Amino acid sequence: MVSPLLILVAGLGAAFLLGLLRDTSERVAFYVTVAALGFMSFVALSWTVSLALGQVQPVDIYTADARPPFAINLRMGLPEATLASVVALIGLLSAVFMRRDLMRLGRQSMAVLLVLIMALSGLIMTRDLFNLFVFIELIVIASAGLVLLSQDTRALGAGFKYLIVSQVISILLLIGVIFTYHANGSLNIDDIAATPMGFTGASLAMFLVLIALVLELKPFPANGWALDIYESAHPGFSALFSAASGTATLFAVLKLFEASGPDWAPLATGIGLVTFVGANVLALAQDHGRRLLGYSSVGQIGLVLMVVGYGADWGVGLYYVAGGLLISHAIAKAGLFWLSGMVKARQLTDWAALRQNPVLVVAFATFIAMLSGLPPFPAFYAKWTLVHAMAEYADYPLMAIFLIAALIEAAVLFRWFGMAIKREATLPLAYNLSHETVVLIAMTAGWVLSFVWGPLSGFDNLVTVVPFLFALLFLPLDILPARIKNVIAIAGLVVWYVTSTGGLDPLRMIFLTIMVLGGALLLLASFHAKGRRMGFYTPAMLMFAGMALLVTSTTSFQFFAAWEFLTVGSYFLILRGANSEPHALSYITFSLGGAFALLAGFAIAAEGHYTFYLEDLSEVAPELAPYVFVLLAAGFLTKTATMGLHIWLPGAHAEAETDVSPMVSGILLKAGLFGLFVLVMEMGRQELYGVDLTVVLVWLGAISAFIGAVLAAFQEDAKRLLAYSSISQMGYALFGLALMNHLGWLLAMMFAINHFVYKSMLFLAVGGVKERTHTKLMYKMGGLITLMPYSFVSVLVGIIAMSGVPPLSGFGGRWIFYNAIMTTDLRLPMILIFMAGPVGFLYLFRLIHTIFLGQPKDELRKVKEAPFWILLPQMIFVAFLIAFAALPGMILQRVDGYIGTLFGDRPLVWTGRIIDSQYGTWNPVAIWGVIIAVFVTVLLLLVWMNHNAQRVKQFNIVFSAERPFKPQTTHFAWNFFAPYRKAMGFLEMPVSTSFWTGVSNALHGTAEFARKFYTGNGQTYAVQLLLFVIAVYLISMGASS
Amino acid sequence: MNLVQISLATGFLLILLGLYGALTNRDILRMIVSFTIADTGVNVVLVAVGYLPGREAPILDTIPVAEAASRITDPVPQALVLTAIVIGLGVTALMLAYAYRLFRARGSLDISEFTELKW
Amino acid sequence: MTDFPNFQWAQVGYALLTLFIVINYGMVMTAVVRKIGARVGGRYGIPVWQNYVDLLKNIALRSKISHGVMYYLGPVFRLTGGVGLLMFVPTIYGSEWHQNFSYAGDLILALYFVFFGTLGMALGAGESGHPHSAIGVSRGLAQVTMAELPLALGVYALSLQYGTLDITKIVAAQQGSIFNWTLFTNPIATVAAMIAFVGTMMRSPFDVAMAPQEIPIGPPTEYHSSYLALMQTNRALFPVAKVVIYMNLFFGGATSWAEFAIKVFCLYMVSVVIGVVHPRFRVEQSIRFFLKWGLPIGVLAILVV
Amino acid sequence: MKDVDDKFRKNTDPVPMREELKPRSVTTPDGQTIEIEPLRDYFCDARPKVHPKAYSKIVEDFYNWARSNSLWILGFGTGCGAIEMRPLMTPRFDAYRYGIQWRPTPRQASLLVISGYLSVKTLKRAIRAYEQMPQPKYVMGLGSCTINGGMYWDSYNTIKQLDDYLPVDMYVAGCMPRPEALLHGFMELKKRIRSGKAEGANDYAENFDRYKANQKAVIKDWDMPDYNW
Repeated sequence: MVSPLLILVAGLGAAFLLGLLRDTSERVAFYVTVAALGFMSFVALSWTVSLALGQVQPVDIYTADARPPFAINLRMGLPEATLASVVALIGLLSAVFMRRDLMRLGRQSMAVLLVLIMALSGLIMTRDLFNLFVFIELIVIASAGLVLLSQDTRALGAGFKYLIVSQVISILLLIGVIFTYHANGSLNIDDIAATPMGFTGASLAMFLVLIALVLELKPFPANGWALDIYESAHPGFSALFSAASGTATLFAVLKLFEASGPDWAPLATGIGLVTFVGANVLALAQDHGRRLLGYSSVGQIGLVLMVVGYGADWGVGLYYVAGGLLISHAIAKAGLFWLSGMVKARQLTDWAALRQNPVLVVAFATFIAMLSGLPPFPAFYAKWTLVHAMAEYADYPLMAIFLIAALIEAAVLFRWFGMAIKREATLPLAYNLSHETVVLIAMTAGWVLSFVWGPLSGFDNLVTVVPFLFALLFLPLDILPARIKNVIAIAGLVVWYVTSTGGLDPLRMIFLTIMVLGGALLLLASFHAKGRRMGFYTPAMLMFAGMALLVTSTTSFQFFAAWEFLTVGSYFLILRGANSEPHALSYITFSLGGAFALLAGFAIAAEGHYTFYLEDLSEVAPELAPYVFVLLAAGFLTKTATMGLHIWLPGAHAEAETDVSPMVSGILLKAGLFGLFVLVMEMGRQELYGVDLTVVLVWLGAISAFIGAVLAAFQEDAKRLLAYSSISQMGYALFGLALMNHLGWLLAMMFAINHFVYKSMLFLAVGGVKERTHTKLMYKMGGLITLMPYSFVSVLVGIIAMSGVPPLSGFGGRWIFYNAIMTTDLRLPMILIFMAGPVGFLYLFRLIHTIFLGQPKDELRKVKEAPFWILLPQMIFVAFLIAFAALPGMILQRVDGYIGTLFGDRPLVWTGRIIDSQYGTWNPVAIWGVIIAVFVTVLLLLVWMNHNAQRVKQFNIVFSAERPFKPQTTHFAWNFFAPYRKAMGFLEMPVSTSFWTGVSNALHGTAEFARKFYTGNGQTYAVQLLLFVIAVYLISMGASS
Repeated sequence: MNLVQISLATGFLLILLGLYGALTNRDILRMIVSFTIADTGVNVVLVAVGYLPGREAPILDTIPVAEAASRITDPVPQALVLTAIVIGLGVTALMLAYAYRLFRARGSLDISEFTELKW
Repeated sequence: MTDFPNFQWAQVGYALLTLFIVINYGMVMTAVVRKIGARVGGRYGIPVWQNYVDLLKNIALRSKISHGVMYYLGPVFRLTGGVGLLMFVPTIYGSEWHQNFSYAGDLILALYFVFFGTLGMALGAGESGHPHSAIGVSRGLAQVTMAELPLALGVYALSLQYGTLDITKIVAAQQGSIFNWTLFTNPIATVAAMIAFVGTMMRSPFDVAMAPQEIPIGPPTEYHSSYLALMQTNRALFPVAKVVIYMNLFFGGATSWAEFAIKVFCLYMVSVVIGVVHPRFRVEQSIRFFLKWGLPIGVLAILVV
Repeated sequence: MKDVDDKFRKNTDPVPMREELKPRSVTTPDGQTIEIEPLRDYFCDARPKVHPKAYSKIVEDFYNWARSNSLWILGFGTGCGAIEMRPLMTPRFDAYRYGIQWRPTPRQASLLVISGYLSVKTLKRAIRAYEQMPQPKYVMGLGSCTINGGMYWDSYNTIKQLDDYLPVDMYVAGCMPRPEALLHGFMELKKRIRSGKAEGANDYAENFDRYKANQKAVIKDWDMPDYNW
């Protein structure tokens, strides 16, 4: 192995060598630089690999042949090697990225770059306090030099502010160093004795050293200077400044916190948390891309700092978690800064230029996912571990703050992503092959990192999970035509279904069928899509992968990872809709919020065990169980869009594409239902403050069922109507589930199946109509029954089924419902459910009437029937609905038996095709028989009498001896339930929308107000810095005494 | 008050003076000068911490190596001071360079005028 | 034929007999009721067979129009709803002949099947393209959302009381004495249900859905000839079928056709009497009425059971 | 005739077609342009049919008996005679006992009572209402105004003789006829129906062109299809 010292030597040597070159030979200088950086990377990487494989042992390098404290020593262990590799590689890539500007400014700038990388590597490796100071000063000087690379003149001001602040920091650091030396008699970090916090000189010195280093990490709020640099510097340098400098400095901080003893850890935790929260909140108000990245950098580094403090006693675990976060952050942030170099304009919306190059969009998504801690990236495992640790130590407020801040961060990032996907850019992409290569290398590095990190986690390696890989497969396949991809996708789903059904209980089996096989069925509709349909299949299959994994998961980790997969996949899917940007954002925000509630719930339940089997939920300590229940339920209820947490749903479902709406409505909502099933199955009834939580769920279900239906009745947009109806239907299912009896669960199951079928069918039908009419507003349609008879039939069957009118399958649900409520003591919630029933007629009738009946409009007189591929699944659903209505036993009997084993009872008796309960009978075949017989008889009678009826046209109506004026004024459709609105319109009051808007506005307002704090004046920044130091000192001393 | 305390006090006084100057003067050049003063203060503190009464400077030419450990003052702070001075010089030079370029670019040396980057 | 327990073709005959009796009873009863109304007003009134003549006249009409398939099917749905409802409810307690096909389901089936005809009719009326039909449907549906609520609550209370959803069992439990009727054993539930009864009989004050001159009789405004004939048949049949449910649930059912005739008539007269002395409600007024009176009583009913 | 200014001559220009009935082109959601011809697209353009009687005379007689005993009058009032119909619903006259009822929609009515003079404007509505009633249907004219114009015989905008425009089955003379006369008229109409002579609808269909010509001769602003189904 070559000596790690060569990293420093190579950097310095090359920098000197550059000085020997002629001014004109920039090209040579650049190659020398790249070669030096390459060599440094090579050395660092080779050490990393060898250390990781255990081929070499960590080494200490003693300079001047003396041991500390008489000389400086450097250390090369696995963490050092890894981080040095990260730094060197980012340096190398940034050099390539900045090629043009480096050449423009000549060899001096390259030398400065080399010195910077060298100094960063030194900072990582050194074990000497003063040496640390020297490297930091070198970094400051080099950074200030590189800031000048930018062609933005504002960078000058930023650089100077940076220097001012650095001066202050260096004063603090030097004083700290000298007094620490005075106290310990050595400058070697390893010799520094653990110092208790207190009003002693040694403590103050330690504090100064620590705070000075922490200040280098740009802690909130003493970080205005750094943000200015991020905003104005060359993106290549910003990448270095954020990724490499941040990484190296953080490691230095870690070293010192390790040395200073456990007393100081809370300092890091506190500052880290404040920074993480503050930076993310303030980022909400940003619309400048690079400044947003700056905020995000600050926040991420704050997060790692928090981990450093919080996990001070984790040993290797700390390196795993913090390292994962840090390297992810480095890669993602570098990648994003490089990307920002390709985006010419600076507004967030200008990132839409990336759409010119789909590969870059994938890279962008990768980086965002890495930062937000989504699977399979290391930050995901880190988040998992961190939250579990917090739960283990019962630091619940900390956990809450952390999760909320993480949520805000995700919201910020996804808001940006949404803008990039949906808005229009003002300037085209500044495309450059080498730039793209650099970005793609970063992206690849991110995936490789995940691949490496996964197996270390002690859980499954999420990158290699088959469904996930299958989803990823569609990234390269995206060049194929959509139809071929569709065939592959359907085949994949079917194969996965066939191979994974073994050993599942009937309940999971049904959910798996709905989610995977149902997905395959719905994908039939996707055959309608023409062209390539880029970016559809990966998210779709990601969502299905998540659902397939969800149902088969056994541990909380698998469950949560699957949950995140399906959330992210569905987010991308929803985002594809034409006007779905705000809705997709609110979807991902709510979903991630729900997911974090799940995470917290699982973590609390696990009590420090990182692997937690779902079935152990039943054995959670009784004092924790109610809280676990609340958190998990909140997570699942977000997904099922229970009233109050529902505001994301209508927009998301309504604005999604034709074949996506049924997926996210018919299938995705079932994920939440499945979660609730698992929850109540494992945890049963829980009481919090004497309130039975399942009763709360019953009420929530009833309220959702009722209000959802009322709101649906007031919609003008057909898909919104269906979306609200989903809320209502899920309310029923939740209600049944929370009744906590056999029939209640069967009811929920029945609703799961039925809702999947008829909601998918209706969404497809309405989507098919929209394909032809290009509108979702029902009052613009009318009279389409003759033009789209098949769609009409499917809507007709759908609404009869959904309204619960015999003989279709919705009636079965109602029948089970009545039998279920007979055995419960809860009575008052029934009122709402009873009220919800007839309201269902309102919106259902409106749906079918205003679209298919009434007066056809001029411009829609010639529309064609919905496309074949959109109709095909509908017809399959129609057939299924009729079969299921006649023979419900074919599915329900097994489920009934299974639920019977859980409750140990048998309320339903299946005799042949007759179902008897303790209270009544349901004989579907007889119902069908009687109804069909009567219907056919009456129909024949009518045909016999009226066979010669004259077919008339739309205006041949009696109109008080007048004639209609125009179809538009004759079609009664808009505000269809005006009388109902007059009476019950008060229920439309947007209580939860106002609440969530208020929360969002408050956050934005806070951010908008608080960011004024960064005045832009260098002196103010310095004052803030000093005040920050004093405040931290006072607080920490106050806390310690 | 012994010499150490006096120099320490002086050092800190200089630091505070420098910081005060740097944070109250809007003129960039004055700020730079103030920082130099603060740097000097730090250096004085450094030296003062390493000073041991009654000992000699750690120059081994005049002192036998064998006795060095008991006769010289602590050499480390002195070494540190040297390095710190060099670095301080570097930073000061860089700041001056910045001041020059700022003046060239903007025609002003008032720090409060470079606030176009904010929020 | 396990799905049709003890099925014999004779059952079809019995059912048809029930149907025949009920239709004729309904025809005559509605005419008689109108005649009573006329006599109260000092008129002679229509002949009691007038309904038959009207029916025949409508069938005898020569020219008919059709607005489309759903328009055509609307009356079929309507009448199927009425006939089916009758078929799913035992008419005469204890009579083997008039149990109809009540083994197909229980009370829930009857309650939900009520909507079958309404829904089909609304769809048929919708296809006629007449805005007045749609307005009528809108009003009717809006009103029924609240009008059905007290019934649902009353029925829930009742089924909790008797511990069954089986209509025959509920009737059986009320036999023996008049004081075994739900009317006396559970008066609150009965009152709640009767509020719903009055609300859904399409009589004043709850008949704004078919305001005759404003939106010429609402949904059926385009229907004529045999379509109308089917609907008239249903008009005679459906209220009786519905009253049969109320009779079975709250008033001890009927053990003979005579008892049937009297009870149905009396119950029917409740809505008539209320109708003739009350002016029409607007939709929101009737919704508020049900919220103010029906709902609390219904809630009380399920709470005190 | 020097004192007549040419500018004040009777306007014989054809009335332009109503805006909403003019053919127009609209753009479909797919971007195609399609032609809409409202009179053809919105209205059924079939001519009325002559409906034969039932095959068997017994059946037809039976039907006629039913028709005569179930006279549903369209609630449509013109002129002063409308007020004479109201007493028929009161205890004093009570037309209900004869199977006479009022229906609000032409679809369900079989008798159109023209209760007085018809202005040209109202005639158009009366024609529409009549044509929308299902066959067999009957028309009754009340008062001398429907017979010969009555006191408005020289009016500029009332029609003079109803049976030029609609096939009248029964006239009740008087100005106005009292409710008793109306009742008598109904009785006579019933007899006529029972005898099978009340085939006005078939007459209208057979002589459709003549009726239309007469109607269009007075209704200049003809803004509807020839036959209103």
